Amino acid sequence: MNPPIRSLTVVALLGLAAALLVAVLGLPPAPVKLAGEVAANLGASGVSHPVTAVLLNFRGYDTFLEVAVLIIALLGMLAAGLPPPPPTGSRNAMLPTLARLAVPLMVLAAVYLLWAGAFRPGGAFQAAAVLAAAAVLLHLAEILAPWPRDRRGSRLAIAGGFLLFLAIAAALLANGGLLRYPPEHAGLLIVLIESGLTVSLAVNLAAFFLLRAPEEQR
Amino acid sequence: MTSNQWLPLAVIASSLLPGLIIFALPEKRVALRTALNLAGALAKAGLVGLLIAGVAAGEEYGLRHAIAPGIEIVFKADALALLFVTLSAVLWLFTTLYAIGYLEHAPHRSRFFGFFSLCVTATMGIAMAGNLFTFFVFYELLTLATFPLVVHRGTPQAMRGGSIYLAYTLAGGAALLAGIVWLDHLAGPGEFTQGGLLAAIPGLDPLTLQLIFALLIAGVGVKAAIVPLHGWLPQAMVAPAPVSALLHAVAVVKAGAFGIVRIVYEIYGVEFAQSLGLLLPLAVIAAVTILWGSSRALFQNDLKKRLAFSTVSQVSYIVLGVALFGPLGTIGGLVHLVHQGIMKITLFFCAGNYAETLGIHKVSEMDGVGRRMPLTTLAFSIGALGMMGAPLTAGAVSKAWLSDGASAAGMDWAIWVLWGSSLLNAAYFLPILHRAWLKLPPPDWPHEEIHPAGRRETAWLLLLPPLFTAVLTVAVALFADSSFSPLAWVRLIAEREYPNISP
Amino acid sequence: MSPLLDPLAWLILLPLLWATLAFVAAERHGPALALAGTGGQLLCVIVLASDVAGHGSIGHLAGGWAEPLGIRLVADGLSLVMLLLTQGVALALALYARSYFSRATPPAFWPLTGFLLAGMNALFLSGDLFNLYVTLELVGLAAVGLVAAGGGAAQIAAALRYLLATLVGSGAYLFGVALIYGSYGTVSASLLGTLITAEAPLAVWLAGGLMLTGLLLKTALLPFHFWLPPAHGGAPAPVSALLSALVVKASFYLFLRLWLGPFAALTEALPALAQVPAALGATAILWGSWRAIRADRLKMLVAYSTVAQLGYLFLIFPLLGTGALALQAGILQATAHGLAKAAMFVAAGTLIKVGGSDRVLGVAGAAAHLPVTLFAFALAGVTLMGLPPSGGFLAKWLLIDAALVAGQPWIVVVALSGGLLAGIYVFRVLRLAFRRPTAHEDVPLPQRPAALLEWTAFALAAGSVLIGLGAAPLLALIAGVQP
Amino acid sequence: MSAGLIYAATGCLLFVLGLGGVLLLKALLRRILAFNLMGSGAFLVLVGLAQRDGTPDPVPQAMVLTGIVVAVAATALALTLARRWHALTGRDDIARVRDTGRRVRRKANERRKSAR
Repeated sequence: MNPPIRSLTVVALLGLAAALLVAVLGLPPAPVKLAGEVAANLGASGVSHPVTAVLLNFRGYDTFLEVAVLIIALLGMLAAGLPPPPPTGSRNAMLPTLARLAVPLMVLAAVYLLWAGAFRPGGAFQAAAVLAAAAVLLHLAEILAPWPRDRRGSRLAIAGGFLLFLAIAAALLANGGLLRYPPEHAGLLIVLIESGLTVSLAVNLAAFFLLRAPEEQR
Repeated sequence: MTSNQWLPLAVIASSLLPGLIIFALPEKRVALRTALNLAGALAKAGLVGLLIAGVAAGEEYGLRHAIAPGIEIVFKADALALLFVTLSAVLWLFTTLYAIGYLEHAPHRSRFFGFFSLCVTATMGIAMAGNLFTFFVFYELLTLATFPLVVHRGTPQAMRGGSIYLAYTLAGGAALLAGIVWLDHLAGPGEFTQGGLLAAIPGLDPLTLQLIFALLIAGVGVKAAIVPLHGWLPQAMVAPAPVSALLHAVAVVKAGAFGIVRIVYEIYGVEFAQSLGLLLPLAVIAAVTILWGSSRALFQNDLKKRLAFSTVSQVSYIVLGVALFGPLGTIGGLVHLVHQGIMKITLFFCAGNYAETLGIHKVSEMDGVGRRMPLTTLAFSIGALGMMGAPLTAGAVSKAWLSDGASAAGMDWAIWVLWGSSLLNAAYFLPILHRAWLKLPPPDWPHEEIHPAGRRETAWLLLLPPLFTAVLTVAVALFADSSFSPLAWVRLIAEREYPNISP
Repeated sequence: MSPLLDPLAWLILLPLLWATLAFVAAERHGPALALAGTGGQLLCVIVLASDVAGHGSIGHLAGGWAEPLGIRLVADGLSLVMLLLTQGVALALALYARSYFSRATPPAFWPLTGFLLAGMNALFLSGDLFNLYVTLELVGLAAVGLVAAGGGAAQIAAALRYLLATLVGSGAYLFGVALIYGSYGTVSASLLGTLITAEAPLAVWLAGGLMLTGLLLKTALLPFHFWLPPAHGGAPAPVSALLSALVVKASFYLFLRLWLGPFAALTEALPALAQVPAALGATAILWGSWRAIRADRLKMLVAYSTVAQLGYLFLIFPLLGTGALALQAGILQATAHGLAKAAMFVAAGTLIKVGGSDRVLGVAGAAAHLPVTLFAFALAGVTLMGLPPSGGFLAKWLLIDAALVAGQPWIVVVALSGGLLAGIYVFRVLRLAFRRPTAHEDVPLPQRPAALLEWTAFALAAGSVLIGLGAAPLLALIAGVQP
Repeated sequence: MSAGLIYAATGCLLFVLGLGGVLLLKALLRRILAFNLMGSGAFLVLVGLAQRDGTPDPVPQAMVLTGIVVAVAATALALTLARRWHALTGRDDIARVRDTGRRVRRKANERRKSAR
């Protein structure tokens, strides 16, 4: 970008910032208040934590699509071509020890996060993130080898959670709508989905790091 | 669907379907392709015969199909439409025969005949269009379908000719579209109606109507090759002879002239157009074109180019006739639509024969060709004399009515234009005849491809069509007063156009 | 009909399902899954269309929760036309891609295509501004993945450029959604339509500006077009077709929806605003056509023609006052261009695959050995030039009519001259195709491609022309839309 | 001025900062980070504005969680592409890919030169 356009852009951005500040600070109160509606319908949602209720019930459809977004990102990596495996033997001697100590605790933490999601901050994504981190740690410690792309198992693990979610969404059409949980079974179904997602998302996230091109491409 | 509805469709289908099948045919299926072509041409001639009988008996043929609210495809086969339909159908039959002979052993014949049939289909659609929208649809289809024929040979000149052709016709199409939609916006769908659509609608702003008229005429004027929109026609002569003969002497230029007729008579209405002061400028443009075309033809050594400029001049006889207010001019113009077609196609057939048989492309190479190819040259001579308006030829009939029309309309200057043009015609045709008949042939021809065998100076399929059309040229004049002549039919149209004034 | 077979829901679930299966299953099952899936989707959309034609508009409460707490999916005439276009083109392209990639399919091509279609269908059906953000990302990321397919440096560069553009676009959109939620406490499009008035606070105006600008960036309207030609021109032919024919239309559709729906009060309060997209559109027509005329590579020519043709879609905004007319013109143009551009890209793909050169000059003499493909290219060109009886012609006719009704003659001029410019770049290819190969470039006559490659292109092109003659039901669907 | 409003105002600034970064910076990694800044700005505004009256609202919080995952996915894709780009070309910024006759003609000229 040549200098005049650059400086013009900067000026425009400053103007935008100023306008946004003025607008935000002078904003009148909102006419609609959803917090009340959420509280009112929490009982029928199958979980006791409002955020989880919104995430997996009231706006579960968003979450459903967002899982697909994560898979797409991984597919994008496959399409662009995988990097070769990292050179082995260059690891830090401390890492394996650390990994052996930390990973069990991380798994424990993940399970807690998943379980806590139903009634306080937490849930599948947080749990999955911790599990993925554990996998990455094991990989760095060279305890966990990189995955070749053409392994059915890992693909199934990545897609499984979403397929489960999809199956439930489709089955619930019989109840009159996409992901329309019957209140009496909502809790169970949500836990089912969350557990499935935890595993799949963990593998999905870890795959960004562990999926490597087969050896011969090096 | 009654027969009055499907008959116009059948006329269109009789060239469309063969065309589509021919596209799919492999190159070597010569016999089947020829059969399809002839079957289509004959079927069309027969169907047109049915239409003529019906219309003469006062039947109404038509069909509408709505494609969007307020937008309809409308076909109507009225007397005026049939004039053009018949001309194209008959000449298509001859040209098909001619083309089969002409293109023997040439490459890409499936493509050629496919697009050739599409062109005729488009011409039929133009002739039978019942409103401006339909007219435009087929008018543009004609542009698209002719392009592959112009560039058929794939030579650099062909490429150049094709580009120029497109530049003119596409731009013209845009102007036409603008005018049509504008009109549609002011006066609703541009239905072609006896006595004029706009004449019946009160309270329209004259200036707007004049502007729209200018747009419409500019649009159709490109194909009618009126000066200064004629530049593409001489360039398009790079196409194979049958294309020049049928399309650039008949179908395409006539489509333009026919469009002018429809616009003046059935959109504006001739009286209304007169009251808007649109006819005089049109007449002037026509006159200029007539003289300009003739005088340019004088200086062309390339035979087809000379004929092309002659076409530029002759087509504007039709426009002039339309612009001359009054039934006599109308009759003269419309009858020339037919007569000029017959005469000019004869000339192009002959030019093609000279090129194919002896490799003659230039006037300067034609010395003594009359001795080598007497029949072809005879046909050529008849066509040329007709163009000059010599007695006992179709040309004489047209010119007689046109000059009567001019004096009736009080535009005596137009008569002088006609005479001047006749002199110019003589000036560029007589030298050719003189060379052909009286000069001695050269020891050998530029590129003799077909050698004579007994009475056969060239391939029969090349020889017969020009002879037929030459005979027609004389016949339509001799039997002008019989009830089957083009003239009789045109008088029928004129009576319907001017119910209050009888010619 | 049993709720379990609700076509609206399956339009979203089905592509997600076959995409995921295509990811899990071995690569060779991809085509079968894709064909079965897109076929099913076409069935769904046809059923849905018949329902909507009957009832006007059909809603579906995701999760069974009413707005504003839940998300409402809604199908009306506008979304249906886009859905029909998407499924129709997708099926044809699946057939084409199946034989185009007969030797080696780029990794993840089939699953990415499926997710892309799912995202588009979800976008066309969503009535919730935040959910629309998720669908935007679904479409955007899948499209970027497809552009990267093949993994050459050019593809990666194009993909990165495209990714950054689309991320900035959706980022601006998301920020706008945040401001909207802060101002009204809901993101339901239908509710906002009633809540937003001409007296809306500054934050809402800014939100509207950010969201609409973000969408312009995703639609590649000039001056935001820089990312489109390398992305569309560099990808494999089926991908280019998918992106040029459908993906850019999705963000245009959303732009139009916001303009007519939630932000209607704002755009009506300041009519001059409508001239902005129109002016940009007009410039895009001229500039895009010019670049197409000068393009050196065939697919770049087609890609720049997309830049130009997208311009037409934005000419309608000053004319929306004319009732259904302008809307019909815009949507018909989007549909006709979708079909024609898909046809043109796949035809170009075949020409390049067979001719072996990606230069425009490479098509010289193609009329002789690829007649069907060339005929398809020509028919698609007829639509782009707006010549009768194509859909592009009808769209242009309606547009000019609307412009005259609204008293905006300059739009007439732009529309007509745009057609002529299109004529130049289309016939630039066609006349070359008729050229007889001269002596010094004696090319060995290439082998004929699979019939499927030629005829899918032809079918798409023929569709783009025939839609001009059978547009009545389509236009009726659009006329039934009340924003 | 409530805590929510402060968050929102900060969000506005972060968004503009990020936008500027994506537009003005060269290095891919920085532009990707800048995009994340834009996202975080939007999230802050979403949550902050909604609770500017002091009462927390779970809906925007859930939206932010969704948004974060989407942002993570987008960032992951961007990073993998950037990694690939770097592996292929060794560059950390993207060159402009143009199609004008010039480039090709230049190549052709070079070929002719080398032929001599």
